[in-house]
Amino acid sequence: MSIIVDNDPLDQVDGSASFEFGATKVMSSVTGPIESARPRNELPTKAYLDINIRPSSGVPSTRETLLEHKLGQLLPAVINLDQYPRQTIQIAVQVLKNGEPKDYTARQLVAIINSVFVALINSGISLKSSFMATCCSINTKGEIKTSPTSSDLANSVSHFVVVYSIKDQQVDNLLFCDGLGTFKQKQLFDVLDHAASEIHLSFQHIRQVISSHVSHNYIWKA
Amino acid sequence: MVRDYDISNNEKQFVLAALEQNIRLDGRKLLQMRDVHISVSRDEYGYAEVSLGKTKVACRVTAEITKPYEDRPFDGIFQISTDISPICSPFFESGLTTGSKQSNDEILISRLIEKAVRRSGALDLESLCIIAGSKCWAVRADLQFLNYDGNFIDISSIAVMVALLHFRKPDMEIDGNNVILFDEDQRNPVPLSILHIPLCFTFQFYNPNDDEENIKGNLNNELILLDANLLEERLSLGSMTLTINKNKELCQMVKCGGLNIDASMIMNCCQHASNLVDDLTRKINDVIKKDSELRKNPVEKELQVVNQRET
Amino acid sequence: MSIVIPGDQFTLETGSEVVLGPNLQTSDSTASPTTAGYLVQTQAGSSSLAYVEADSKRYMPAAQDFVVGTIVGSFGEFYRVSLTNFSTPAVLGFYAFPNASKKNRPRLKTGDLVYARVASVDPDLDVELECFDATTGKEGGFGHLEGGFLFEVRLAYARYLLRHQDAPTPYKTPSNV
Amino acid sequence: MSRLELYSPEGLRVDGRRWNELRRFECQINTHPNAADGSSYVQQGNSKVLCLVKGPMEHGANLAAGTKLDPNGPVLSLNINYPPFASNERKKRPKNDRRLQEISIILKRCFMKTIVLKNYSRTAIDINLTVLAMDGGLLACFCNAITLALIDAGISLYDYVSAVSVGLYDQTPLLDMNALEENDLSFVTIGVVGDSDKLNLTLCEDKLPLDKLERLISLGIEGCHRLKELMDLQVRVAGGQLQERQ
Amino acid sequence: MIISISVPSKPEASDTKAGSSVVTPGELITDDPTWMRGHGTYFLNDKTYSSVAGTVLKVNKLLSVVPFKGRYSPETGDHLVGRIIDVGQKRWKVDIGGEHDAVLMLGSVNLPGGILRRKSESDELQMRNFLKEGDLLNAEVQSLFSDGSASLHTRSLKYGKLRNGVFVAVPSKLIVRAKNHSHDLPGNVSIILGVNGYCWIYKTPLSSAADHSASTAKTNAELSSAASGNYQPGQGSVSITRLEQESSWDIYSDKNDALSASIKDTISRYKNCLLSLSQCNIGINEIRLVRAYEISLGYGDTNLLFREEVRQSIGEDVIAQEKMRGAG
Repeated sequence: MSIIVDNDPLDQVDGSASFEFGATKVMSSVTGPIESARPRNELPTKAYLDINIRPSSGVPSTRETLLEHKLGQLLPAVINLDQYPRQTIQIAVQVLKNGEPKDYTARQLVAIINSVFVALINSGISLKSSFMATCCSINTKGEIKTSPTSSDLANSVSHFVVVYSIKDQQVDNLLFCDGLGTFKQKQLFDVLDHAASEIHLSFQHIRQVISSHVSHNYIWKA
Repeated sequence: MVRDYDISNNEKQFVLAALEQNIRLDGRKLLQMRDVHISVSRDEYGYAEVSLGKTKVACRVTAEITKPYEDRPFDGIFQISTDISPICSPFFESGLTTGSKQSNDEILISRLIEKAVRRSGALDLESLCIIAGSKCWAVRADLQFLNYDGNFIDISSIAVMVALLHFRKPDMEIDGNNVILFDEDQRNPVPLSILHIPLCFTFQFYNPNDDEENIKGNLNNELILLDANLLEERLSLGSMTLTINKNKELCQMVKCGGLNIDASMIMNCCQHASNLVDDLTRKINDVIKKDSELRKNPVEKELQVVNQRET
Repeated sequence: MSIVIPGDQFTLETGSEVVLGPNLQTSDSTASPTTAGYLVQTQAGSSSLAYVEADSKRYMPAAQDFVVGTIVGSFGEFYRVSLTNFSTPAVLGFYAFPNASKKNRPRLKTGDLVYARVASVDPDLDVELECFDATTGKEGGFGHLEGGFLFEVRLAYARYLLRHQDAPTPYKTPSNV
Repeated sequence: MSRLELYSPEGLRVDGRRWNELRRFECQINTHPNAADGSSYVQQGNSKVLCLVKGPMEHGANLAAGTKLDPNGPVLSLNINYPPFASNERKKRPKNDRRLQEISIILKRCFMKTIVLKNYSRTAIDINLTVLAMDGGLLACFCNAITLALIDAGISLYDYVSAVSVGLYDQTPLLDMNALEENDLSFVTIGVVGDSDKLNLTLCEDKLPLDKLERLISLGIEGCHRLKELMDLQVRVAGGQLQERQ
Repeated sequence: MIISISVPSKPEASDTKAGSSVVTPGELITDDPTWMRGHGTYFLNDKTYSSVAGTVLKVNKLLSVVPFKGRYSPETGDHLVGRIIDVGQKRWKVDIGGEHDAVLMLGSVNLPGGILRRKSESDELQMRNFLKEGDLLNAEVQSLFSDGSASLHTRSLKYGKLRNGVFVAVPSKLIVRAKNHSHDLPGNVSIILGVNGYCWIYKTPLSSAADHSASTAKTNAELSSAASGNYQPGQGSVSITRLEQESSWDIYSDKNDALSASIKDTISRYKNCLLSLSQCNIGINEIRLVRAYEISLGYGDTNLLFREEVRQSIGEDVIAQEKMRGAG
């Protein structure tokens, strides 16, 4: 699977990244910590996450709200929110290419999470660890396929989105797992194994992208 | 609380002083546009990315078959969505309260685009009708504002028009009351019927001496510039948007308040915009032409070459 | 110098005193970065220093930094000073100017630029600025900036420029054109 | 294209006017002395608009929650009431009608440059417009009514802003269009400052040949100057009445 | 190009124009740059223009335009009636019908326990017990801020919370400035004609009835002369000893005294007289009010006075009477 990451393409926000794998492409931006626009968003002990996801076409619907909610569940586990009391961290996501059937959000969610990670790195917001997402699908024959294509998903019995944290270049904790469809417990564990090794491989690339961006920013250090 | 860019007096004075000497911070002349960069998607129809300096907008056009509005059975449906996401700048916050500065900007942008493209009849709605009163195409243009560096209006009009020109809807056949859609492989999809290409030009007005200077008298010392960037747009004391097509038809002229400008200067702006519209239209057509050439399948291309030899 | 990203672990030498700089977090004797950047570890006498040199666009105030900000308003006996667009403004007291007293107040208007120093930073409180040299109580070159033009540079570049003059971090570099 | 003859070969329009004639213009100020600080009623032909201005004051009723008063000038809020009975279609307008929202933004920006801002720091001015009947020239009527109501409220203005619509029939410009003409012809609404040739607002939403624009605008400016004269007269008359017995 | 329109024949504009020089926004007043520019004008390129519709006023070298209508703008020493709209840090916000709300500092009121008492923190905490949102009071403008908003004080016995009466608002322009704005009227009723157009009609308090009638008699004679001259704070106030006696909690009481039906009737009659004068745009002073009252007695039942035409005729009668007396 080829991954294309564009680092910091936008200049009005603090950090941004686009993440493209296969037919799916997502652009994310992170701004923060900034002053809360509304007093009710000011949390006394930690930062408020303002997440905003827009679909590639049409107006935002419950689909996007669900994605926003899932992202909102994952991010507090990786951002040191307590370092920014009363502040807001604004995360805006624009899906550019769906790359999957209408009813599915797996590929989009993976692209969203990965692009948000790179955008967070670029914004300099304090993170607990690195993390990465991938997705798998199980077809009627029980075969597990990582990073399924649009047609793979359409023919699958179940599909999963898995996020692992990465510690010292090794896959560490399971941060998030979202499975849809019918599957056996054993299949789930198999999926997690597959996802872990997939992430281990792919993360090298992301790390490479981040490193080259850092060295590009410190061009005078060369 | 309304958040805005904090622009210092020093910056303001500097920019205005420079404008007075016909210099802009990016080295342009007052009435010069930034370079327009247009790219269209290779592997799908109806997707265009346009950038004007650092301002960047994408537009995606989609179409589906629905029932037409009851009061307009012979027309198709065309919608433009112009929600501005905070992705382009934290200045545009989501879920704004009405009445704030930004939501006003947003409403104006969406109305201006709407009027420039839809009301001026750029897209032939009658051609979208399939079966009168029961089936028609609903075309939808979603604007995605990616980066804000001023002048969203002009760039949006370009992006919508390019995306509309680039879009192909599946070919179809009508069989009684059934509509048969053909796959891309079966039959070449067909372009939309675009009647003209309206383009927006937004002028900003400044008075380096004083806001009040020209309320009375005929000094007309206002500076007028085209295609403002972020800083210039935030410092502007008034703006006017003209929408013109290459037939030299004025499709829209909106000057909402701001500095009072002498009628003769407004006429000059119109003249200037009509000079620019040809170039820009040519540029758009070139992009579309190039794209459709790339798309032609190899067999056809060969045939074309043969034809050319013969003639 | 190596490039590190969050999640990378390195052990700190136990026994000796280690000063942790920006962008590092610790648990027990291991430290890991909170963002991507160059890991810098230096030895200064008995204690060692470790920090991650990372670039970003949004300025996070740190005490003793020299900054340029825009006055965005005043309340009570304080000015509100914006250091970065959309961030929570910092406060600058009327008495944080040389020779300021109840009678002799600074006269700054909204939109004016000031060159100041970050006096104190606490995530739970507003950032405080001051416009005089706290050690001497004298002017120290701070105060209202007139004329010229303001532009932003990336924070890492600002630090790079300043290091070479042996000064800490401002977020916007003043320059007179 | 139209079933009606909008402009006869003899040079008469549907309502019997010539091309350069305004409709009957009537206006009053101080129509609601107890309900508001300033009030006006404007009638252009069969279009009738009422405007009430409250303020300047420190506690605006229309102020959106969270809007702060501006130390550099007043906060204008503008509310347009367009009841279904006012127009022929008797259509109920949705609450957030984009067209009315746009018009209200345009008018707000227009008057923010007309009011002497520095006199009204940290205040709110509420403007309420009610359409009683609409027969074309919506924006123009609004603009004239607001000007009069602001003057009546004693709010400092740099000058009058008078507005009128001008349409194009084939080669002939038509001044002050009614609804029938507006439906079929392209037109432009312009707002002129005082007796000058300066435009404060222009709004054109339909296709117009560029080379005709100049004629339309110059006709519009003359129409606006005439309207300004009429409004000025009324202000003086009303002022005289107010003063008589004090 | 000729624009022909059916215009109502121009009324004799000259009589207003020539007499008191009426100007409208944007009109050139003078191109002589030596004039100082006051309210209602703006200045561009050595020319002074009017920014409101009104009459030109020239005082020495100061040129200003007095608008026909407009919100009240406070001046130091004005006697006002206002309404508390907000209780804040050591201050009340008072609606006085002006462009800005006025402030009444805790330090500018008399508190129970005498004038020399220090204000303590407990006073700050119980500010609502003295004056709360919605309360009406009369006060004097102590000073003005740079933006034109006023600071009030009630440090005199004649100022303070209002009770036993009814509130009437008329355009502030109609109140004729005088030395005294509180009057005792025939029928055992008193009125405060706030300079800001807010008025308070109430039952004449028993204790002060004697004092006031003496003072009003004196000022009646001076009514015609304009209220300019020197201003002294607390002018015409009562001696300190009396003040101390009366500075009890009573002055902040919310309870109305029992009012007899006849008093209530008289109060509402005065209210309608006041509104009649306002409807007819007649400048309001004590004499005219009393005259209107006398005329209104001829109409019998108070309920009739709600009718617009009755009010109109009362107003016209007042003017007619005035002319007669003036002539005679």
